Parts: sequence; structure tokens; C-alpha cells
Amino acid sequence: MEENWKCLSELSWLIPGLPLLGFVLVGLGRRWLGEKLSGWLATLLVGGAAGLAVATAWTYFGYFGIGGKGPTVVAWSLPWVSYQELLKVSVGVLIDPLSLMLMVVVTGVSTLVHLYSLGYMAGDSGFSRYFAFLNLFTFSMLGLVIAPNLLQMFVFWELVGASSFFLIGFYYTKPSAVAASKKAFIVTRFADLGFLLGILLLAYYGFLMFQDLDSLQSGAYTSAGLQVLDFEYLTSLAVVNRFMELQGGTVLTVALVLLFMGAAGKSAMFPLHIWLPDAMEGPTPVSALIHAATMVVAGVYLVARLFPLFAGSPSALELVMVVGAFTSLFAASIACTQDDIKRILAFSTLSQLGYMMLALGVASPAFPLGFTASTFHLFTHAFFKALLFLGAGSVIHAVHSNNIWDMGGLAKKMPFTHAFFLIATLAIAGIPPFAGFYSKDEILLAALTSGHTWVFGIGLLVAGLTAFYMFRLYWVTFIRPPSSKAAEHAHESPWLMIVPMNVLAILSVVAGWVHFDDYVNSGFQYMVDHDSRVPLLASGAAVIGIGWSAVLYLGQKVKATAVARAAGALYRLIKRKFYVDEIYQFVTHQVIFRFIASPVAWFDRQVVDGLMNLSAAATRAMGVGLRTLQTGQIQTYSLWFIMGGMLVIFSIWITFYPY
Amino acid sequence: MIDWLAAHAPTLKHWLILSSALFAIGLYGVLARKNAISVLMSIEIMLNSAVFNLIVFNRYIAPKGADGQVFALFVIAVAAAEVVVGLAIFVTLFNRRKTLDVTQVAAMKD
Amino acid sequence: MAVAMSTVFFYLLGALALFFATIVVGSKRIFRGAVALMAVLAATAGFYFLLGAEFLAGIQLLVYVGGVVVLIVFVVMLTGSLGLMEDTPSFGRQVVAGLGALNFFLPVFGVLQFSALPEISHEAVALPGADVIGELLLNFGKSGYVMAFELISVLLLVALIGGLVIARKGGQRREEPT
Amino acid sequence: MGILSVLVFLPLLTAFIVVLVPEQKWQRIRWICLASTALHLLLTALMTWRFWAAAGQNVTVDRKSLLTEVYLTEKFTWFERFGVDYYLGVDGMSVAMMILTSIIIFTGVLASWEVENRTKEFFALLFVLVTGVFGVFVSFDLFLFFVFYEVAVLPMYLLIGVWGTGPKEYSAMKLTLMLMVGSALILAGILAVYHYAGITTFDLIQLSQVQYPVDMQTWVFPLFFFGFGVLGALFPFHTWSPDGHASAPTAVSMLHAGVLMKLGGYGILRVGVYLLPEGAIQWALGLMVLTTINIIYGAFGAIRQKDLKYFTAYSSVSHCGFVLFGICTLNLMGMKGAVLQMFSHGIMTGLFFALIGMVYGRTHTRMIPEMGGLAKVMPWLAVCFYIGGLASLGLPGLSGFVAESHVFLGGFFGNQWFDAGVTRALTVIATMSVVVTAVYVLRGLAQAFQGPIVDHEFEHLTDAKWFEKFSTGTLIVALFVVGLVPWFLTDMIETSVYPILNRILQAGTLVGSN
Repeated sequence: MEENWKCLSELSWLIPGLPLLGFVLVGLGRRWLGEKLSGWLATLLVGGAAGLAVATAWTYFGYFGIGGKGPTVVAWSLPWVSYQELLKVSVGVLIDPLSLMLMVVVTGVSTLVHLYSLGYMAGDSGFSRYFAFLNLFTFSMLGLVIAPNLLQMFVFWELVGASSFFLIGFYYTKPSAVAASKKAFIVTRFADLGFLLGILLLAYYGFLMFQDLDSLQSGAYTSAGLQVLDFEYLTSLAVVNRFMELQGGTVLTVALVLLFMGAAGKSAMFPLHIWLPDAMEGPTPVSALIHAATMVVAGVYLVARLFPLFAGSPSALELVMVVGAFTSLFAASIACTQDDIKRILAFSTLSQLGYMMLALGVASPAFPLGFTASTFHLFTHAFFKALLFLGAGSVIHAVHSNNIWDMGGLAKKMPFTHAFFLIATLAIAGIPPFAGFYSKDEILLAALTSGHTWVFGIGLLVAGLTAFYMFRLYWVTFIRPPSSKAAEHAHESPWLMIVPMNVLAILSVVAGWVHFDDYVNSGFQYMVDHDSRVPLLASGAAVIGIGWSAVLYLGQKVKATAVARAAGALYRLIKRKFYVDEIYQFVTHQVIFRFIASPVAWFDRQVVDGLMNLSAAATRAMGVGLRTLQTGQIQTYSLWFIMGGMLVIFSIWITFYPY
Repeated sequence: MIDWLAAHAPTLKHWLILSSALFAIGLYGVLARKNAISVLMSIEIMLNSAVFNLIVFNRYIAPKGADGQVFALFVIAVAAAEVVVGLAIFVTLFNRRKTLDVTQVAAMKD
Repeated sequence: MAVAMSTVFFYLLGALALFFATIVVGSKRIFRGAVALMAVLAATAGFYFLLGAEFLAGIQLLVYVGGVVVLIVFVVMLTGSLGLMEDTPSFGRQVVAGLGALNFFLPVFGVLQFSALPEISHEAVALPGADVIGELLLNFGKSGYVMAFELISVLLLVALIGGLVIARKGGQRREEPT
Repeated sequence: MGILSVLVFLPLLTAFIVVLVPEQKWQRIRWICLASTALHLLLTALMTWRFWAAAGQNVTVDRKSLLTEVYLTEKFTWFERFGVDYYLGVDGMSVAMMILTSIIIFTGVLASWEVENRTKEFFALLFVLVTGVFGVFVSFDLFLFFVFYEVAVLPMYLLIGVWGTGPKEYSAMKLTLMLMVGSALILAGILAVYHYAGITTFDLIQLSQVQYPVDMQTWVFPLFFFGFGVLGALFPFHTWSPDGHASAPTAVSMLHAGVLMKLGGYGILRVGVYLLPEGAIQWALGLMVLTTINIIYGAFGAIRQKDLKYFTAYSSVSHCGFVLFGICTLNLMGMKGAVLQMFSHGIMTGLFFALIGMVYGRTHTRMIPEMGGLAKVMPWLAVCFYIGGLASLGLPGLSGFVAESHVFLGGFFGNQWFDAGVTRALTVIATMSVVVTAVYVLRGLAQAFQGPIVDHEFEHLTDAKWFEKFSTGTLIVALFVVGLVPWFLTDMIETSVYPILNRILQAGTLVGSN
């Protein structure tokens, strides 16, 4: 076992390395490889990475055992930038249960999405380009997951943003896709500003306290070769304690809030969520990969990774909780009103991410269950949400429309897709024994046991809403009679798309059966008394949601419209997504562009440059004035010459005349 | 009469005033005249007065030496060269512009 | 006696020179100006005689009167200005030029009036003649002028060739950009 | 004749050879130039290698040194009476800048492969310019430095005035005049230093050994800062840059924005801060405000630009602000970041201007709204543009991030003389530019390259030709190399930043912290 572990940990750099290789090969040699080959090559390389990740996880748990908090191992590292003493940043592979879990999820879902895309994207003109970007994204995401220090995380965080930018804007001739990709990049970029500032703060104060702490720890940090930005340093108990003392913990809270801003941007928390629904302009498998399973959970991952630090600042955790709870409710309510299948899923993702954040927020050293619950939900959600997106892709592929009201009756036309979609819907709705039930249950339990009853209430409400809108989607798409020609003539997708969905469907069922706490936990000791009311309440809420949606949407006449009409203004408000987009639009275009950028441009041309030109004009006017003296006639010149010469001579004579 | 004349023999000052008067007249010509040849002739007067000065100084300051005369010779030679070139330019100028009016020739202005 | 004569000649020649000089700068006819210039130069040669520089006087007559003025007359003829009546300079021009000239003359006059100039005998002395000048010109020593002499000869050569090149008809290679 | 002299005068020699080529054989000229620049690149690599061979041994010694260690020196007396020497040498910073120059001129020749109007004169002047730039980077004698500086600035007037586009005379005149004013300040500064040192030498290293009076440093440092700052696009003296760059022909824009603007930052660091550390300490905080304005202002200015060249020029103003900002932090990371940013921005903006030239050569417009969907017809150029854009907004993996993160960290860490709150606030403001940069880069590029093709005449445009691919490819490789293996540059730069830093620290202890 030890040998296996040694060998695999030495090879761990291959996990992100293989997709990178794929990107380089496919990206540079796509003309040369041809479409088929480059697609398969990319898929195989990611598949290899997935195999490696699973094997690493297997040996890790085999070697270190399960149950406790697994050790953190930096399996491989390479110096990258040395800013100054103690701020030397290296690129490395950090292996611990959390990163292993996400590695497996990322590579696994990515492989399946690659496979699916082979079918879905067949015939697209940018086939190989698509796979190159997909590989690039997988590489970046893996780099983020394995980051042993904050800066590497930031680096790959940005790369993830860039590669998702390319993938969302994949159909680059479509203006809406271009706008969406731009929006996604800029919004997350804005959030990353917070991340960056947080890093600066942590680096500065971490640097200041390094020497003292190191002497306290009798040189342990130095001998371990730790640098300030390493997670191992930042999350070590002494550092956290010192941070808590520093200015009454204000610095820590500010830094964490800033970091959370970055996390909220990537994980699309309110009010930085606006990019995610628009990002559905990308190809559907991309949405499955990026906006369900991987990139959007990066924010959750960041908070989880820095959880020991967050544990040091209750107010930061409170913020995480509030934002998470609000987003989950907010997004769930919007999801009930949307008509675009992918947008519904996008808002559902938002809601589920809010759930995960909420769970992290309720966690604390005393009640750390939320940590496990959050990562557990991250794990299960990745599978069923990816499956939902892939299923949606399959449907869209068949119907050529995104609008659910164009669909209907697909249960018979597309039996496999229907079955898988149903499984995923049940999973997300939280019906036992599907995966979602277990993780949701744990989150609710964590909220209740940590004493946040109102959060528990929101959680319950969201669980009901989730079941409602997901089944609304399900009823309208699959069960109701077909409402368009395309839906009538729809047929099942090719096997290349079915197989990955099948795998995900199995995982969506079984993923919940894992006793997750044994594998991934925060390391804080705790006792939990299982409250049997929680699962009952949760599944009860789900059943009510399902039932209500059946009542509203399954009948001959859709009763929902009547409800919507009754709700009136409220419905419109929700339908228009609470006008958040419009507010942003107003702020950016009307305020920033009009009142900052344009005036700056004007100011530069008119005032600053004007002053320069004014001085130039003054000089020029002087020149023009002097120019009249330049008659070009030798006689004028000689006149001046004589005058001047005489003046000089005469003054010399006056000066030196010996009186 | 003769004594009076002898008593009022020109001194260095007189010679210099005479030469500067000639120079001033030449200068007036240079500044006032428009025809290039006239300007050149005025310049000749000025040069001539300068040579004149050299001889005067030779005579009154260092009558033993001949340096002033040598200088004067040089100036005459240079003046001759200058006249040659100047006149050649005038001929060419006249051939091109059909005028020797220096006020019409102002190529240096721009 | 000789001193008295030189006084007479000084004033006589001086008056002549100034008179002809004013004709040179004032006459409308260029040809007349050229003739007056000859007179001025000849008067100057007379001054040289008075100062005892006979050799220079001879040179003056030879080069200036015999060479330069003749050349000028040639050019006057070449350019068809023989009978040309030059426009009288405008009054403003005359005033400016006069002021310029006075600007030169008055300070110099003042300086000469108020300076204590060395008083040296008015006896007529013969300045060193052509022999001494010749020796000086060809002297390689410290007080010699052989270098300058050579340079002047080169200059004359250059001027000669340059004058030819400029004035020759075929020299108009490019059109005047007017 | 050492390798540095060869490097400096090889371009001049090339210029002479180019002049000798008969007018009709103008195609030959570009091959000569390409060969010369390729040789130059090789020699620079050789020089770098020799520099490391010599410097690698005493890297650790350098950390405490107050004295800049100069390698590969060549020193001859030039004007003995005034103490002017022909003194060439390199340290880490100059090596970095020389590599940059070599790359830019190499790609610049490729990018101007199709200059047909007075090719001979164009390339001759271009190479004279390169000689000047190179000379500045290797001279350690202030007089020589200034001579080369002028040689670098002056040919610009002709290059823009003759081969430019748009209001070229106006731009050329403006550029030259403003830079001349800067030069005048620098000259005054150099003379002041010379005078106060009182040791009758222009040798930079010897001059650095002199303790200048604080009063003198107080008034001379701004001379250097503003004098060089004009070339480094310091707000509010940057206005020559948009007009100048917009009017200049491709290779000239590349060289100017890529290399010449770096002379500003280089000069401030090498001459201003190094010789007058106390003056630097007194002024830097105030100047930091100015440079912060530079960064933000340039970025906002770029949002509204319609012309690709103006767009890039404003973004240059913003990026050059980082250089000056880094210098003003007066600490290791900041100054290192400044030099890195010089390198990174040089490559990046060189790439941008090369690409703009290529796109303009096809579409005959530089107006962003008139383009659109160009990625369809010229994928190579679009990809290059995107890589450049991503580098410009500081995407990790490309050179911009390494440099900017250095500068941010430097600004945030501040130093013991400045109020930490102020420097930090300024840094936070400066970091905002990262977002604004993303906004304008993406907006501009999306409008130009994505979406449907706007003008149907663009549908049959062609993609990059071989020399264009070669040119842009080289620059992109450089961007990646710096982004991925930055220690190659950072170590080199660090050796030369330490003496400057140590001098500041020493001066700081004399001044006393305030």
C-alpha cells in the first residue's frame, strides 16, 4: 500500500497534467489531428486523469485509513515566483480528503461530459476547439483544487474564469453568447478583486506574524519550508489564534469577507449571481461541467479550504450563512417562474450553491457538521445537477428549443433520457433513497443542531420550492402532451450521450449512501444527535412541493397561470428576476460608463491635452510673432546684426572704459 | 598756413573717423539698396574701409612691422574671391529670375 | 612741408572719397555707381600713399580698380542693368538704413572722440615695403604667414572654380521650385 | 570591443548597410534587417548567458551590497577633462530590458515586412533608434546615457512624421516637444548631480558613492522623476502617447510603446532613485498618488475609445502607471514588479501594436465599431489578440499577472516611511483597474472579433501570413515564458534591485522615519 501511495503521489502532477497535455495537443494540432481524433484524444486524456484521481483517492484512504481527518500532503511542488522572503510561491499538488473528493468529482464529471460532448457536438464547426477549451478548463479546475497555497488557487481561479469565458462564448458569432461570456468574466473578475485584496491582507499580516509565530513554534514553520500564503500556514492553529487577537479580529474578518466576495463571485451568490443564468448561452455540456459540478463550487471549496480561518471569525461565517440562505431562497423563487429549461436549472444551481454556503456558514468549531454537510452536498449535487444538465442537453438536442413550453410528452419519445432525468429530479428534490436526500438532510440537521432555527426554516422552505420547480419542469417537459411539432418528432439521443448519463444516474442514486463524514471532515471533534424529525420534515416538504406542482401543471389546463395572475406584481417581480440585471445595467452603463469613463475620456482630450496644446499654442504664437522678423531678406538680418553687434561692443566699451 | 596745416595734420583719430564714415556709408548702402549689384558695391566700400583701418593701425601703432599690410593683402584677396562668387551668383540669379532685386528673393523665409 | 601736404591731401581725398561713396550708395544708375566706386577705391589708394604703404596702394589700384570694378561692370552689362534705373528705396527704407548706419557711426565716433588714442609722430614714415611683405608671406617661422597665404591661394582657386560652376549655363540642372 | 559594444553598434552598422543598398533592391533590405535582428537576438542570448555565468556566483553577496555590480564592462576615457567615459556594462535590470528590446525589434522588423514607402530610410532610422535604446540600457556613464537617450528619442519625429498615418505631423511634433521638455529636465538633473558630486566624473557607480545634500536631493529628484516620467507616460504628461502611438507606423509603435516608454521607468530607477534615495523617500508618496491616478485614469480612458490604437495607447498609460507605481513603493517587491511590468508590458503592447497593424492592413480601418466578427476570417490574429488581451488584464500564466501581483504586494506592504493606510488605500484603488481593464479589453475585443461579420467586404479577408505568424508567435511565446517561468527574470532583476533598495534603506536611516 505504501509503495502504491508513494508512486501515485509522485505521479499526482499528472492529474492536471494530462488535461493540459490534451489542451496543448488539441489546441495546437487540431488541423493536423482532425476532428474525431482530437475529440477522442481529449476525452481519453481526461479519462486518464480521472482514473489516476480515483486511484489516488483509493490508495490515500487505503494508506491513511478513514474516520479521522486525513493528513494533508503536498505531493509535488515546483517553485514558481519568489516575491520576497517568505513569499515564495510554488506550484504544487496538495492532497487531502477535500481536494481528493473534488478531484474525483471534477475528473469524473469532466470525463463523462467529454464523452457526452462527442455526441452532442458532432458536426459543429468548432469541434476540436471545443475540446481544447474543455481540456483547458478541466486543467484549470484541477489546478485550483490541488492548490497548496492561496496564490496558486487564485491563479487557477482566474484561469478557470478565462476558460469558462471561452466556453460560454463558444458560439462566438452569436451576440448573446458573446455578451454572456463577457458578463460572466467581468462579474467574476470584479469578485476576484475581493479575493486579491483578501490575499494581500493575509499575506501582509501573515508575513508580519511569521517570525514571532515561528519562534513560538521553535522554528517549525521555517524547517517545514512553509511560506506565508501556504494553506498549511494560514490554517494552522497558532496563526488563526493570532489573527483572532489581531485588532480584535477585525483584520481577519475583513480579509475573510473579501475572500468570500471572490467565492461569492465564482459561486454566483447574490448579488453577484447575475452572470450564471446568462452563462447558459454556452453549449449545454459546458453548463453541465462548469455551471453545475465544478467551477461554481469553487467558491464553496475556497471557504471550505479556509474553514479553520473562517472558524476564527464568527461574523464572517455569519455573512456566509446569510448570503447563502438568502441566495438559496431568492434563486429558488425565481426558478419557479422561468420558462427556459437551462435557466431553471441555472437558478436551481444557484439555490443549491446557496444551500452549501449556508451549511458552511452554520458550521463552527463547536458544531462542525455543516462543513461535512456542505462538502457532501457539493459531492452529490455535482452528479445529479450534471445529469440534469446533460438530460436537458439531450432534450434540447431533440427539440431544438430551450423553452419548456415547446416540449412535452418526451417521456415516451426519449425513454432513457426521461428515466435519468427523473432520477436526477428525485435526487435534487430530496426524496429518499436518492443522493440529494442524504446531503440535504445533513445540511438541515447541521442548521438545526447549531441553533440557527430560522436558517433551518429557510432550508425547509427551499427544499419544498426545489421539489416544486423541478417537478414543474419535469411535468411540463416529459409528461404533458407535446405542444410543438419538434416535440412530437423528437427521438432518443445517440448512445454516446446516453452512456455518460447512465453513469451519472447511477451515481446520483448511490452517492448519498457513502458515509461521507468518514472521508471528508473538518477535523473538529463533535457529537451529533440524529434528530429523526429532520428527514421526515425534509422529505415531507419535498412531497408537498411535488404534489403542489402536480396539481398546478399536470391538469388539462395549466392552473399556474391563474395563480400567477393572482399574484400580479409579485409574480412579475420574480419573473423579471427581481430586476437585478436591470439595476446592474443601469449602474454600469448609465453611471460608470456615462459618468466616469466618458468624462475621463473627455477630460483627457479636452483638459489635460488641452493644457498641453495650450502651452504648445502659446509657444507657437510666440514663434509666429518672432517669425515676422524673419523676412528672409539679408538686409533685415544685417540690420539686426549691426544693431546687436553695436550694442554688444558699445556696452563692452562702456563697461571697461578706464575713466 | 603751412604750420597751421602741419599742426592740424591728421592723427590716428582722424583716419579712423574717416574710415568709419566710409564704413557707415557702405552700411547705409547695404541696408537701403535693392539691387544686388549695388549691395555688393556697398559691401566693397565697407570692406575697403576695413582694409583702410588695418593700414592706419600699421602706420600709427606698429610702423616697424608689416603685419597690417599683410592682413590687408589677405582681406583684399578674400574680397576679390567674394566678388567673384557673388557676381557668379548674381548672373545665375538673373538668368533664373530675370531680376536682381533682393527684396524679391526671400527663399530663406520659409 | 610734407606734413602740410599730407594734411591737404587727407582732407581733399577724404572729401572725394565720401562724396563718391554717397554716389555709390545713392545713385539710381548702377553703372554710375560702379564708376563712383572706382573713384572711391582710387581715393583709398591715395590714402595708402599718404600712409606710406606704397605697395598696398599699388595692389589696391591693381586688384580693386583694375579687377573688381571691371568685373562689376561686366556683370552689370551681362545682366542688362547698364541703363537700369533702380527704384528709389522707399522713404522708410532709407530712414531705417540711415538709422542703421548712424547707429554704427555715432557710437564709433563717440568712442574715438573720448578715447585717449596713442599720439605718434606725424612725420611721414615709409612703411616696410614689398620685400618685407614678401618675406613675411613666405616665412615658415613663428611670425610668418605662409599657412594663411596657402589657404588664401586655395580659396581663390575654389572661388574661381565655384564662380565658373555657378555661373555656367549648363548648371541649371533642376527647375527652380517656385 | 566587447559584446556590449557589438550589441549597441550592430543596429547602427545595419543602418549604414541599409543605406548602401540601392533603392530598387528594397526587398533585400528587410532580409538584411531580419538577419541583423536575428543575430542581435542570438548575441543577446549569449550576453545573457555570459552575464549569468559571471553574476550567478555572487547573487547572495549582492543582497547586502550598496553598490551595483556591473558586469561585462567596457570602459574608455572619452573626455578626460569632464570625466566623461565610454562606460558600458550590464546588471540584471539592463539585461532584462535588452532581451525585451531584442525581441521587440526582431518582431518589429517582421511586422513591418511590407513597408514599401521609402523602405531604406525607414529601416535605417529604425535601427538608429534601436542603437539609442540599447545604448541607454547599457551605459553606466550619465553623459553617455544622455547621449543615447537623445539618439533614441529624436528619430521618432521623422519616423512618425514621414511614415505615420492620420494627423502625423501634429502627433510627431507633440511627441517630440514633450519628450524634449522631459530631456531638458533630465539634463538639468544630471548637471546638478555632476555639480554637487564635485568629483568630476559622470560615472554612475562613482556618483552613487557620494552623499548628496538632502536639500539638493529634494529638488533634483523631481527633475528626474518628471523628466523620465514624461517618457513613462506619467499623468498628466501622457497625452503625447495616444496621439503618437495612433499616428506611428506599426514597427515604430511597437518599439516606442514596447521599449522606449520603458526608458522612463528604467531611468527613474537607475538614475533617480539610485542616486537620490532621500529625494525619492521624500517625494514617492506624493508621486504614488499621481501614478495611482495614472493607472485608473488610463483604464477608464480606454473604455470609451473607438480607435484600436487609442485603445491600446490608453491601456499603455494604465499599465505604465504600474511601473511608476511599483517604483514609488520603494520596496523590493514593488521595484521588482516595476521592472517586470516594463518587460511584460513591452511584450504585450508590442504584440498589440503588431496585431493592430496587421488588422489595419486588411480592413483599412482601426475603428472598433466598424469591425466585428473578424475572428471568423482571421482566427490566428483573433487568438493572438485574445492572448494579448488576457495578458493585459493580468491573467495568470501570462506575463501581466506576475508583474502586477508584484506591484500590488509591494504597494500593500508599503515601507516604513509612508503611512501604511495611505499606501494601502492607493493600492486598493490601483487594484480596481484590474476590473476596469477586463471591462475594456473584453468589450473592445468582443466588438471587433466576435459576433456576426458586420461588413461584407471583410468576408474574404485572409488570415496572417507566415511572417506575421512568426512575429506574433514569438511575442506570444515570450508572454508565456515570462508568465510560466518568471524566476528566470525575477532572479535577474532581483540582483539589480537590491543595491537600489539598500541605498534607500540606508538613506532612510539617515533621514529618520517620519
